[in-house]
Amino acid sequence: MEDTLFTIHNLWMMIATSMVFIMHLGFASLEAGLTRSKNTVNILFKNTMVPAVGLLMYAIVGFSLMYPGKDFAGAWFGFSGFGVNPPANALTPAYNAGYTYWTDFIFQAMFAATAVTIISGAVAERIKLFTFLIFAVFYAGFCYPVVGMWKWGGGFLQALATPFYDFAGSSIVHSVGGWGALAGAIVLGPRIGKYKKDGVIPIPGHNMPLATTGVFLLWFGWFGFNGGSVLSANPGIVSLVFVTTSIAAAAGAMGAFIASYALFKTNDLTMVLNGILAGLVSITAGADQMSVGSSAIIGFIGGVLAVFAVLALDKLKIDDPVGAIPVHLGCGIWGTLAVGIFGNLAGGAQIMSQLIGIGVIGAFCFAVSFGAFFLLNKTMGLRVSETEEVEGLDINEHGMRSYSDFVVNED
Amino acid sequence: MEDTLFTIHNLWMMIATSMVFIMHLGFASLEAGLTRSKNTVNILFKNTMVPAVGLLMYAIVGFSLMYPGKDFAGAWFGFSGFGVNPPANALTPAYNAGYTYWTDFIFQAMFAATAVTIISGAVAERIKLFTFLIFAVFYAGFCYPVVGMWKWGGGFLQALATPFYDFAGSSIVHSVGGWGALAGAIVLGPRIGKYKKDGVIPIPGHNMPLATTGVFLLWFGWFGFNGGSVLSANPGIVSLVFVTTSIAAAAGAMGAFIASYALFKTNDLTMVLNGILAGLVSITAGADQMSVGSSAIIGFIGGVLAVFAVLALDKLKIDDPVGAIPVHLGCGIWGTLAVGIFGNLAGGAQIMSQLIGIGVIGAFCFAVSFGAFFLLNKTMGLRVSETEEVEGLDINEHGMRSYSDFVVNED
Amino acid sequence: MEDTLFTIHNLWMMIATSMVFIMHLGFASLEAGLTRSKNTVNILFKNTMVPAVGLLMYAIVGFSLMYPGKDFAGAWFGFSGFGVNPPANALTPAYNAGYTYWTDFIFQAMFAATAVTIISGAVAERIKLFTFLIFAVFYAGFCYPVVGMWKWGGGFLQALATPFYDFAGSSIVHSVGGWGALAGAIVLGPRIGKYKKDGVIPIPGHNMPLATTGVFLLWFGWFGFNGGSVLSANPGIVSLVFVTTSIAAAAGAMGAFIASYALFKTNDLTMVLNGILAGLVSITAGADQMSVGSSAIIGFIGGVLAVFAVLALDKLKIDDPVGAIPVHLGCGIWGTLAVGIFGNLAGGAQIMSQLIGIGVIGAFCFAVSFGAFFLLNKTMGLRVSETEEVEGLDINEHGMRSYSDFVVNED
Amino acid sequence: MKKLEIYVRSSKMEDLKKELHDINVNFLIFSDVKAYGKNHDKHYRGQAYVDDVVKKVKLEVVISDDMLEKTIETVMKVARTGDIGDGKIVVQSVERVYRIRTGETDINAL
Amino acid sequence: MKKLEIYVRSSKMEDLKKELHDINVNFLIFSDVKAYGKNHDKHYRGQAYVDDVVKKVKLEVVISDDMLEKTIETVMKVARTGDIGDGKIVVQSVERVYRIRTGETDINAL
Amino acid sequence: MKKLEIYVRSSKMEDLKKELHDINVNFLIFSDVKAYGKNHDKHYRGQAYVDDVVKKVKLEVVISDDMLEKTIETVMKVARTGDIGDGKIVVQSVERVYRIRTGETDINAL
Ligand SMILES: Nc1ncnc2c1ncn2[C@@H]1O[C@H](COP(=O)(O)OP(=O)(O)O)[C@@H](O)[C@H]1O
Ligand SMILES: Nc1ncnc2c1ncn2[C@@H]1O[C@H](COP(=O)(O)OP(=O)(O)O)[C@@H](O)[C@H]1O
Ligand SMILES: Nc1ncnc2c1ncn2[C@@H]1O[C@H](COP(=O)(O)OP(=O)(O)O)[C@@H](O)[C@H]1O
Repeated sequence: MEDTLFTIHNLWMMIATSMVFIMHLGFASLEAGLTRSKNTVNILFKNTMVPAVGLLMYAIVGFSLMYPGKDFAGAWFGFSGFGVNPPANALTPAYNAGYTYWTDFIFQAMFAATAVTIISGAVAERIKLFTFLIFAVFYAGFCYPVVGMWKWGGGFLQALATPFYDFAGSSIVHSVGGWGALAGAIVLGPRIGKYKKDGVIPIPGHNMPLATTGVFLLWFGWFGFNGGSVLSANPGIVSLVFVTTSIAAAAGAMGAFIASYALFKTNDLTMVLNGILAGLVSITAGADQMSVGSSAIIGFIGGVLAVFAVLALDKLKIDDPVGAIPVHLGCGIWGTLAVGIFGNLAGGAQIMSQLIGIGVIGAFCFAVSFGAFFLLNKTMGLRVSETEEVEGLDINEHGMRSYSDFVVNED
Repeated sequence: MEDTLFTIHNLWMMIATSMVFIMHLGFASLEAGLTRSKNTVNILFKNTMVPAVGLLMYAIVGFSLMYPGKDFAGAWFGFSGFGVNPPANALTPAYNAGYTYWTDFIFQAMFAATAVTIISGAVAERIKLFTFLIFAVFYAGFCYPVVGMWKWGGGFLQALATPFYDFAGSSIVHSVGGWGALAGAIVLGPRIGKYKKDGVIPIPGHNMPLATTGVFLLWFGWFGFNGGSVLSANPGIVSLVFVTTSIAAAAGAMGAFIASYALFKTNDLTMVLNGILAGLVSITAGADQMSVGSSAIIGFIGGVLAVFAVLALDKLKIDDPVGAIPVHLGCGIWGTLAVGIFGNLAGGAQIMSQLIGIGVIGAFCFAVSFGAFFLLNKTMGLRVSETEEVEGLDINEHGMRSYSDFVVNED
Repeated sequence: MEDTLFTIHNLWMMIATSMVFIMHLGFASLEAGLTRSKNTVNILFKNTMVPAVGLLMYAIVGFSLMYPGKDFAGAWFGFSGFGVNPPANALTPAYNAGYTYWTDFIFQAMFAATAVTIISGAVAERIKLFTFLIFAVFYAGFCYPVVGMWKWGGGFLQALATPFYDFAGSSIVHSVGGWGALAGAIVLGPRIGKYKKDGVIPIPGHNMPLATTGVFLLWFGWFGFNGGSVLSANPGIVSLVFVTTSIAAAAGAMGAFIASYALFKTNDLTMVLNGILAGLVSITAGADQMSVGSSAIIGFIGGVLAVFAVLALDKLKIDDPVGAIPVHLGCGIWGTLAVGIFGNLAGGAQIMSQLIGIGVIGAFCFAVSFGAFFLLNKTMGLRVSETEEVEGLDINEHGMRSYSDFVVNED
Repeated sequence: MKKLEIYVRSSKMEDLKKELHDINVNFLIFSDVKAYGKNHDKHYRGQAYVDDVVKKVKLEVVISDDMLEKTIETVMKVARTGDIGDGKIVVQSVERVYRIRTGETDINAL
Repeated sequence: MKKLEIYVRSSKMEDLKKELHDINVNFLIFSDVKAYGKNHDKHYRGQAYVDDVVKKVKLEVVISDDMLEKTIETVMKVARTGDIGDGKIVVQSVERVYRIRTGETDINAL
Repeated sequence: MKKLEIYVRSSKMEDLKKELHDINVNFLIFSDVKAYGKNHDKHYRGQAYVDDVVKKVKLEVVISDDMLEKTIETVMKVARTGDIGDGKIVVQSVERVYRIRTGETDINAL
């Protein structure tokens, strides 16, 4: 009986792992679609290497940093040794009622790479390839697992009187990525030509079907991301999570649609796409705690927020080609906060804990990634030369074109 | 024991839900690929908003209209109140042996949006965005659930002496969409330049890899669409459904391949793609009732039928850019009828019931959607201006281009 | 109890089937992306027809050839009759503890088409459509199932004192496809313009996002391909397989990245993409027998090997547009051999058995496919005319263009 | 002989081609060019911007001197809408024309 | 009247357009053309190859005779970088120009 | 000086470029243009239609007067197949050529 349920739960966790994996294709498609064709090979290269690097780093140090074991309960940092070392009970319900040690590792490893991929979009079209890859090694192998340990690994955020709550990672995944994205975009500066004296010059993405494909794949993957975060196939909770996740995504689309039509009198596809992701990120922290109505409100506000955040970044001349910061940082914070406002956990103490979590995670991630980008800038150099940027990274860093048969417009 | 099976069944239903979800990406890709690049943003925008609108409408009224409960058994219409209201037993096998209330809702909600997306393809490249979205609200929120109630909600088609049979929706989903598509295409009229004095001027789709991707994703999703319609993970039935579904799809491809080669002496990829969908739609009504051989025959005939239906529509000067009417209406009817001809249920009484179902559903959907399109045409206007159509909807309704870096041919 | 586990196992096998199915889209995308836009419709057409033809042929003869039953234990050849004929116990654990007869059939059928699709890439841009389709009928219906029978059907490779081991098909699927690809590429000769007096003239693929999408989908599908080859949802083994598969893929990417940077001082996306597939193919034979460390080594070597194999083929003037031979043949052999070198089965006797398997399968497949291509060449003709090749197969064999709105470069 | 470079709206191409063919202008090459001019407003992620490029088609025609007037008339008739952007015709003299296939020259080459 | 065909780096287009507009050159058509020249090395699947095509922009301008010198000067000033590849100007005489919309000719048509 | 506009099959481009370079024709610009002519039948969803556009390459070459004959000969030799569609050469006189980089004019600018 126990074994049978174990088999089911573990099966769901493995399938959820596959679904989270495909989110990497979602990110690659979205980011490639929302940037220019002269940098497409570069973005695809980064987003292909990131899961590879992320998986390997997570195997070498990440998993041990994030889940160092009971000895580090309530701590800020822990480490249980290099490599993956299955305990004796690794494949039995004694390890965990919901999954084997291997499932645990691979499900978690798929998350690690996500945070780095989020950054990839914000620094696109101007960052040096090797510098970025080194940053990816560092962020996936160190920064993400350390933050993850604070809550999911039993660290100090979990040990608060009213524990910080982040169901599937509005903060622990998305805003960890979002803060890195913000730091990267600031250190790098905007793409050439984006901000001129007479205002913002939009740099349109080159492939809308690709961007749309990316968002649908991300929504699909989110069923595994949020649904898998139940850590079992519990029928009631997982199915509720499917509903709240979908409703928030749909409401996010509506929010962005209405906000961008109201503001700009136009139907901007990229805003609606961002709105869906905004809804998804917003619900992620509390997907198992919300009613359908609350999910709709949280998603809708997320969608509206993303639109305003896009405008605000442009005001600040922070250039984020794909909207990673509005979606993952802005809505990551909003979603984390929403756990204290809506749903089963709502209340003052929870809001307090959520604010602590948001603050500590933000301070740590921004400081660490800003520092890392700053150092890399001083040593290896962070940004490609002006000529390379104008001609495109594809031909300069890769010697290839993404669409060699097609006639493309100059610059 | 009961709980364990419940967990498995529910798990399958949730995974099937994810697979049906990805069909929306399939439709978006197919429809964008088979139309011109000047309207691509518009199609992607519609097909992104449709699942969002569909999910929200289904939550607000659709689910209650389609499954109003036992009080409305045998009826033509029922409604159990606004919103989603989980009963006390919502998360237990007492609600249903195969799924929780939440799973039930989200699985059904994913279907609702499908019917509308089908229409989107047939009216592409000339319909006004807002008018279409209002139609989508109406069709997903009212027309589809009312028809669904007749059979799946326990209404009058279920109450026939020999109940009308439609396993996964050849009629209830596909021809509901198909009738709306036909009505829309008629009210709108053909795209400028399609039918000239001297014959039909084909308007080739702009992206064949995109169209092909769409069809593969639809086939993939159909495993969830048909397999999930078993409403449990019953090993025998679900696995049979996987086989009949795949064999019909393969035979549909062969049918369209042979028919189009015989007729035109050319290997038309778009016909083979439509042939796969034709096979899939054709088997959907009886996927759990057919042998492998019957599935092959049903699918093959579906594929041939789709080719002839494409020609017939062009003869009638009904312009359906993506072949939605041949595939979803033509094969939807054929598949529904085939349940009376092949398989376990074959027989005169069943044929009679199938014809009743086909007739009533057709009359209702065509009348209602024709009326709606007619009204919208008189009030908001249905069709964009000639200039907008020639220049493309993307630049006029969205102020964007789908492929801004590429040089595209004039017109 | 038994029924419950049966339902779970069968559920996983069906989901794995869907995931293997989507690999066909992966192959279609990869092969289309790595070739020129003037042949895109042709490649999509082939890769759409191949699963259709493969499924039908497997239903008619393949399944009976590959799994002829106990009467043919240890044999070289067996056949249990035309068509699919479910036994009395087809839907119960008595048939198999892990799946129903239908699941068995459809899971295996999805594999069959894979071998043919591999060949499609190597012969792309110059093979006649009908000739290829006839070869596909033959290879999916005869060659693949005969080889499969030797091991998985209980044939002589299974009956060796130390049985030949090939967990999920490094040899039985991938190198079967790879040998056919090699034979085809040799008989056809290189594409016009590829090898000139003064060296190799690269012919760049036309769509890098499409190629990248293909590889991610293949990786995703591989969870089903390898994970499903456990033939049950056994938590420990399936989750281990997920880990070894992913780690090998990641290490393959690293291997190809490092090797191609070391050799060419450039970051070639297509090499990294091939590297991921190389890692996946390499681990496939022993995915359930390896530690994480061994998986990383096997995958890494696979990635490096693929890069060198690409160079070697160009030296030999064997033109393989998509790298099918390096990845599927080269790494298929390497992965099969690796089972004797690493992991639980490592040892001299195993190496011997692996070499026997590799040798016999290679000799048979190469001979049979070379013969078939040779015969087809003499009778129907294998290669399109020079004019057709220069102008593109799309316009000549299909009368269509893949991207009709875009301006494409000459030649 | 004269060479005419005719810049017109792309929507007029089909008609122009037919009518020129009818008056026996057979050497007729066309290509896509751009001119500056006010075009649609575009929007992207909350920012509006003006697209100041308009597409035109450039036709290149070589004719004998006596065809000049008729050709000009035909273009004027077919390509005119009366709105800004109807385009221009530029006439230049040509010294020689060769037909590569046969080596014929001048009027015989057209 | 003169017709100028000006072949320049694409990066100079925007400036050139503005400056020419400032000196009242209004008939201004441009298109993408290619020239041979050494470009980036490219790599694909282990093989390096040279791309010997460089992109240029071709500007076509028709002006009155008295504008010639000023126009040449402007182009020289704006388009020059001093590195190989700055491009060329080709001056030809024009017999006649028509404005299709109004039928105006020659200087009035510009 | 002369300006030659040479319209040829795209398949002849590579050869033409090399041979012209060999006889020292260095100012060589090319672009894709279209001509009307019968092309492949196309099919789409059961409807056949004729594609009446053929692609050509347009070469623009400026040479000194004394190079004219040799250049014409070379083009004739290289671009001729004898089948319909070999293309045309149009010769016009040029008043002046400038090299933007140096300000050199005429023959020195080529
Ligand atoms: N200096 C210029 N600035 C902006 N647009 C120009 C300029 N010169 C030409 N054009 C463009 O080229 C096109 C050709 O202009 P034309 O057809 O002569 O206009 P008109 O109708 O006044 O004759 C116009 O559509 C215009 O957009
Ligand atoms: N014969 C040729 N071989 C290679 N490139 C040429 C040739 N003729 C012209 N070009 C190309 O055309 C462009 C125009 O050359 P140009 O700008 O005149 O160079 P320069 O700076 O010497 O004047 C150059 O960038 C060059 O690439
Ligand atoms: N009036 C026309 N109708 C159709 N095609 C034309 C016309 N004028 C030129 N062409 C096209 O332009 C090309 C140039 O023709 P050309 O090479 O001169 O043919 P030829 O071999 O007779 O000299 C031809 O391929 C033809 O397709």
